[in-house]
Amino acid sequence: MMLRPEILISMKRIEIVIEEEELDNLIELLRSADVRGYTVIKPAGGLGSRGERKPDEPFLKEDNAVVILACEEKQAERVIMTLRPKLKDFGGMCLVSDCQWVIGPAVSY
Amino acid sequence: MMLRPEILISMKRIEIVIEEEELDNLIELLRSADVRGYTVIKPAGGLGSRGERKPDEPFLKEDNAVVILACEEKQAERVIMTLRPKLKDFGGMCLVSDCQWVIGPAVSY
Amino acid sequence: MMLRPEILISMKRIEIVIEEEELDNLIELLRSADVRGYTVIKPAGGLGSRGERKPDEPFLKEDNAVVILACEEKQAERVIMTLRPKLKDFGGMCLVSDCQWVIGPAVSY
Amino acid sequence: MSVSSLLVPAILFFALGMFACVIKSDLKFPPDMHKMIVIYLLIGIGLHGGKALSSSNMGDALPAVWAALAFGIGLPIIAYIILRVIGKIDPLNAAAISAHYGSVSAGTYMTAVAFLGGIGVTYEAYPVIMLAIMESPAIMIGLVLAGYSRKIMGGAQKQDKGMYKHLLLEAFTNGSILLLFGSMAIGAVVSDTSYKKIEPFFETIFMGALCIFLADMGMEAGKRLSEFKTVGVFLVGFGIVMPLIGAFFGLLLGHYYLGYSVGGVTLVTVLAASCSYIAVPPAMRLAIPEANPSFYLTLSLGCTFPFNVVIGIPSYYAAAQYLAGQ
Amino acid sequence: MSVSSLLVPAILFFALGMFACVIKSDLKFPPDMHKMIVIYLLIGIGLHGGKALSSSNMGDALPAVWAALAFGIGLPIIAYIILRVIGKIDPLNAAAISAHYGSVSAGTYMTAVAFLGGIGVTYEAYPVIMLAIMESPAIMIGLVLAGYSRKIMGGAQKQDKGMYKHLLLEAFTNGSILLLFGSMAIGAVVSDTSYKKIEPFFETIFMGALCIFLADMGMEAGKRLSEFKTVGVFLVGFGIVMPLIGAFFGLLLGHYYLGYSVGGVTLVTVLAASCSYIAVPPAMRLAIPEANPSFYLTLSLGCTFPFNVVIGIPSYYAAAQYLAGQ
Amino acid sequence: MSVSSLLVPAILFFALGMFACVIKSDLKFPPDMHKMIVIYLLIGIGLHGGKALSSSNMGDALPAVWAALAFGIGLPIIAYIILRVIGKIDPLNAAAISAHYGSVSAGTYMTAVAFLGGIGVTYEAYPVIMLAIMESPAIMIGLVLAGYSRKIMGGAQKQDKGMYKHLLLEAFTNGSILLLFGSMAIGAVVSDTSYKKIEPFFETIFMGALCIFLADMGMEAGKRLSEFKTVGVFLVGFGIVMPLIGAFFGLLLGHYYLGYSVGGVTLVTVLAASCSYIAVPPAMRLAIPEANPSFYLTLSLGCTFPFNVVIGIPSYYAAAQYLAGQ
Ligand SMILES: Nc1ncnc2c1ncn2[C@@H]1O[C@H](COP(=O)(O)O)[C@@H](O)[C@H]1O
Ligand SMILES: Nc1ncnc2c1ncn2[C@@H]1O[C@H](COP(=O)(O)O)[C@@H](O)[C@H]1O
Ligand SMILES: Nc1ncnc2c1ncn2[C@@H]1O[C@H](COP(=O)(O)O)[C@@H](O)[C@H]1O
Ligand code: NA
Ligand code: NA
Ligand code: NA
Repeated sequence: MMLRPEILISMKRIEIVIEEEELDNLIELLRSADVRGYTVIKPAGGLGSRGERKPDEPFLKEDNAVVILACEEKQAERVIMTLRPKLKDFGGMCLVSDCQWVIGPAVSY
Repeated sequence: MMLRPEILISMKRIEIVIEEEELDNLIELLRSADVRGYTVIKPAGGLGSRGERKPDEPFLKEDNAVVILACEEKQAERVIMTLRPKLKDFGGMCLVSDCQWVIGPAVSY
Repeated sequence: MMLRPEILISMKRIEIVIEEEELDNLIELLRSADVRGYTVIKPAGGLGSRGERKPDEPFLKEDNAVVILACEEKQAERVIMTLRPKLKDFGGMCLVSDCQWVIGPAVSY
Repeated sequence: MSVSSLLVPAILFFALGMFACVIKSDLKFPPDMHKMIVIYLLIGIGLHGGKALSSSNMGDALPAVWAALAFGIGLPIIAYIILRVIGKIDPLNAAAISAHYGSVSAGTYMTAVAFLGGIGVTYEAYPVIMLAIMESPAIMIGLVLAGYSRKIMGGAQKQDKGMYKHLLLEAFTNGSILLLFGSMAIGAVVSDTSYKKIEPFFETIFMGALCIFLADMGMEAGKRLSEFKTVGVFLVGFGIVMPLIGAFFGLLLGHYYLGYSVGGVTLVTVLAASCSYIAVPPAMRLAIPEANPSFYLTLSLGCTFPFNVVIGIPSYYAAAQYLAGQ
Repeated sequence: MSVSSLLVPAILFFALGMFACVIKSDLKFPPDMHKMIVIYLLIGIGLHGGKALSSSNMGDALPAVWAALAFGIGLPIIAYIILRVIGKIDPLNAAAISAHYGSVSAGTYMTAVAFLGGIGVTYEAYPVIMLAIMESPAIMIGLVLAGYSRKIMGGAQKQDKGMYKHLLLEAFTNGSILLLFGSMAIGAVVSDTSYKKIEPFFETIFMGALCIFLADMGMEAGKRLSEFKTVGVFLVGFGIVMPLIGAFFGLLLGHYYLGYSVGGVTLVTVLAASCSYIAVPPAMRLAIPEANPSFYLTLSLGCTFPFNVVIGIPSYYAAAQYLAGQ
Repeated sequence: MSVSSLLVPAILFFALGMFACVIKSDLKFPPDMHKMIVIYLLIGIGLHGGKALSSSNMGDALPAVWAALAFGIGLPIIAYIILRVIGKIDPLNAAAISAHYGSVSAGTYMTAVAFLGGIGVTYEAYPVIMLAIMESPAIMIGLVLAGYSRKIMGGAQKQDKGMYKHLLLEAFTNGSILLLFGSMAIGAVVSDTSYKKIEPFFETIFMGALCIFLADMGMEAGKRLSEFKTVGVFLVGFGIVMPLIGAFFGLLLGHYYLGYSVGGVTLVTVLAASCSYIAVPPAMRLAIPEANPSFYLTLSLGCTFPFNVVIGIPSYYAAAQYLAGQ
């Protein structure tokens, strides 16, 4: 990207998918790791090791929630280290990738 | 990232946006490519080559669905090769990017 | 990725989270930057510099919208330059990352 | 006809919704609420119609069917000619818009029923059949006009056959049409005792629920007002003149061919004057993706619907009275 | 019993929903609509039951409680044995399916109430207690059968205690059960004057709202028809035979042990013959994640529910009449 | 006043909702259901009020308007002083909380109407005007208090004028207020014949729908109970004492200034004692983003609303009776 560092900061993007019931626990955990910004999308459906989940299916009451958070690399490591012991219980998935934060909005990472 | 390979696995993240009506066909296709995990978010709106779609607009009944899936590179190639011949019909978009899977949840890729 | 350039094009993925009320303004801005494709997911919740937002909370009426758009690098710079002066007002976040567009669907970027 | 006949609650709620939109109020009904009320109203209208039909002579319904087909086929062709010849609208947009005017608006029909009820006028059972019938031919005529348009544009016949089949099927399996026909059939076969049990839900509270629906429609109409600029003066005018043309034929057929009472003629006129926003828009979106949806939605929701609801219905009623020599 | 008794609107709307699904109509009710109507119907049924109970002798309700527990515990065990011995179904799927047959379907119960109302038959106040009671023991028996299945499979007792506790709690804090019990309690304590004020909403329009619910259930049932292949002939057959076995015990207990009228025996039979799709499926999904949900949902929604609604209810009524010597 | 007057179904459903939340039941109403019932109830209350007003002397309504303004302006100032002087609450949170107490709770008002209806007490038509009026001044006083707070905090007047204009506009274009005023106007102008047609939906089934709303509010209140810790003892106490202070002024103005009947005084007292959770929270969120929403939402939904619904209403009624010397 030709854009200068006054415009973009290199950061990490963490994307977590878990069952909706665990969302409160996950958010509490994120807060305990001093996360200051995240985005939640729900309900989401999907397929995973525990079978299919469909928000349209009114009889099984199983949904997922997607949590996206952008933070600096140091903070990302901390978040991942905080999450790791619980990931087995949460199930779902947790992805990390590189991204660049466009400077402008109030700092919330 | 300073995290060790016991914690992170390099993987591909595929993100597909198509009209909701085609979702069942897409999922069947993904299953035929042995995909073992994906996440679906719907309804979504958007703009594309076929104009605007708004879930709030009750008169046109046009929505999109977003499908996100993480898998190993080999599997990603297979998925893309399976999808390719149908992408023209599906419309929308299909993006691939690099990501890292945080080890912990049951393997569903 | 072992896939050839006939199959994949290198592009940028821009991901914006703002409050739902500003969505129309954002989309107008994107259009003024000649964006020809984007995807909108709403409502979304989250935490940011202005506190928590929950679509489930019927008493505060505060939601976020997530906008994802894929475009070529040149166009991405243009989008970011168009957005920048308004990002402070919009709040939320704006991330840029690398991705690859799988050739097939009609060109809408 | 006094001013007070305009003060039907349903129409006032429509005005309230439009007002909310115009003053940019944050009033917003949940999108699912719209869908739910539409489902409820369609079933209610169907049951009521079916019940009325079951006590009418079914043979007498045939002229209504012919009239419905005449409207469904004739009005789009008239609309297409006007749009092409006078308006110089491009063929595909003209085709898409025209199809809407062959069809009907259940909301306008229900408002007319509320209007007649408010002034104590009775009507025949047959117009509801026309309501159920008219969506399908309009979609098919839309397909024909689109095919014709593509031919005169010299373009390749890009439309694949699969899509044609899909749309023909859709004209009959469409959820709203099915709901209307299905409830009509149910209303026709159930016993009076059974009907009595569901009457409180589908009839007694119907007019109140209609108010909420019309408040919502008022907001939808209001949203379209801002698109009058993009649509242009000619089309906005067309959105008001075309229902009058439809009404003209509606009055003629209703009075002379069908020979209905003042109430019945009013309903037939409303059907001919109204234009679809339920089944036809998504069908045209699919059949003629090149056409601009904001054209036909703005005309249908922003011009013709408000015009019919606020001005049309009482005028058509007055005209029907005049014809009947009252 | 004439054919016309089948023409209950609720049942016809169920058929309409199934038909819409079979012809692949795009008819779709918003998912929240389903949830809202279920909430409304459960409260309505509870209030009505509570009111009726408040004017009955509570001591006389005890036999109904015993019968409910007998069904809740006995029927799953019978179902499990049939599935294992005759069907050779694997233990965990057998356990999950069985649990559903110990429980009841509020939708079937309400359809039966509509059916009896349509032909003017009265019934006792007690069956509604059974309706409220029967979900919980079925969930617990499901847990026991799952534990037993895991043991005979020789697998490690993977189930952690936390989950057991969670599910036991769930059997009592389950939203639907709570709503039913809570409204029953409210119906029992409020004064007649107060009840009169809420009666129009919860009773007068109830039967109409039930029609919309059943149209929705018809679509849900229709969706499952396509999974008959994956489920297999034996299980589809089981989904029709098992309600008949339940009905057999329902008739016996209803007539000989409880001594109810024809209407009451019909309701008891319907409870015994019906199978849950509200509280048990999510509980089994959690308790026996190894079981395939499409098995129990297809059986419950695609076989047993339609069978009971369309064929079962009138047959059980006829059988109850026969037993009563009418 | 007997215990049975507490057994109003609406209040019992509120208790049921709270109970479900306290025992951590998975009972959950769809969020859209909440919005839809609020829309329905506001329209119903408006229509009913408008109809009642149309047959009252509009000149006599003026004192009610003055009383509403007095409450809307006076109560937040009293609340602010208490919070600042006694509670040592920081200025901005104090301002945000205070604004809520100048406004009213339509839910509490409707529960009071249900309560009076349940014991057969009549009331004047004017309190509904106060209900419609009181949200707007409260929002404006909130803005003034916020401005004052910012000044005494010595901070820069960060508030930009655009936002002030936006909020002033919002105080009048707010969806709920518009719906209430709009339906009041519609109720006032439509003919009796027309009104009769929509009465079954908006009046006859109103009290039942209110029960579902209150069950939902009970769950919302229950959710807030867990935040009593963070809010602290003083504020929780304030959430119970402040409605009593409001009630005191309500009784005085209702009885001595307005001279209403026992029913009317009860309603005026309820308005003065209640606190907003519809229009004010989002306005304060925007106007005073520094304030903690969980403070005012917990006070409004978790303390004051339950207190008023369960204890307040019957007490205010008893006090009104005492004043009237009955
Ligand atoms: N490989 C994957 N790619 C995308 N989403 C996944 C993947 N694996 C799991 N998920 C999501 O995580 C949810 C829970 O996964 P699980 O706990 O494995 O059943 C699934 O329903 C999916 O939405
Ligand atoms: N460049 C893009 N970036 C993000 N989303 C896109 C893009 N192009 C298309 N889409 C999404 O794909 C949907 C269908 O696209 P299309 O088939 O091109 O109309 C659109 O409504 C968008 O939601
Ligand atoms: N670091 C972040 N990561 C993910 N989402 C964020 C982040 N910061 C802000 N957001 C989203 O942007 C919304 C508005 O942010 P703000 O304007 O800072 O309150 C929040 O509610 C979040 O959904
Ligand atoms: Na027409
Ligand atoms: Na059973
Ligand atoms: Na107050």
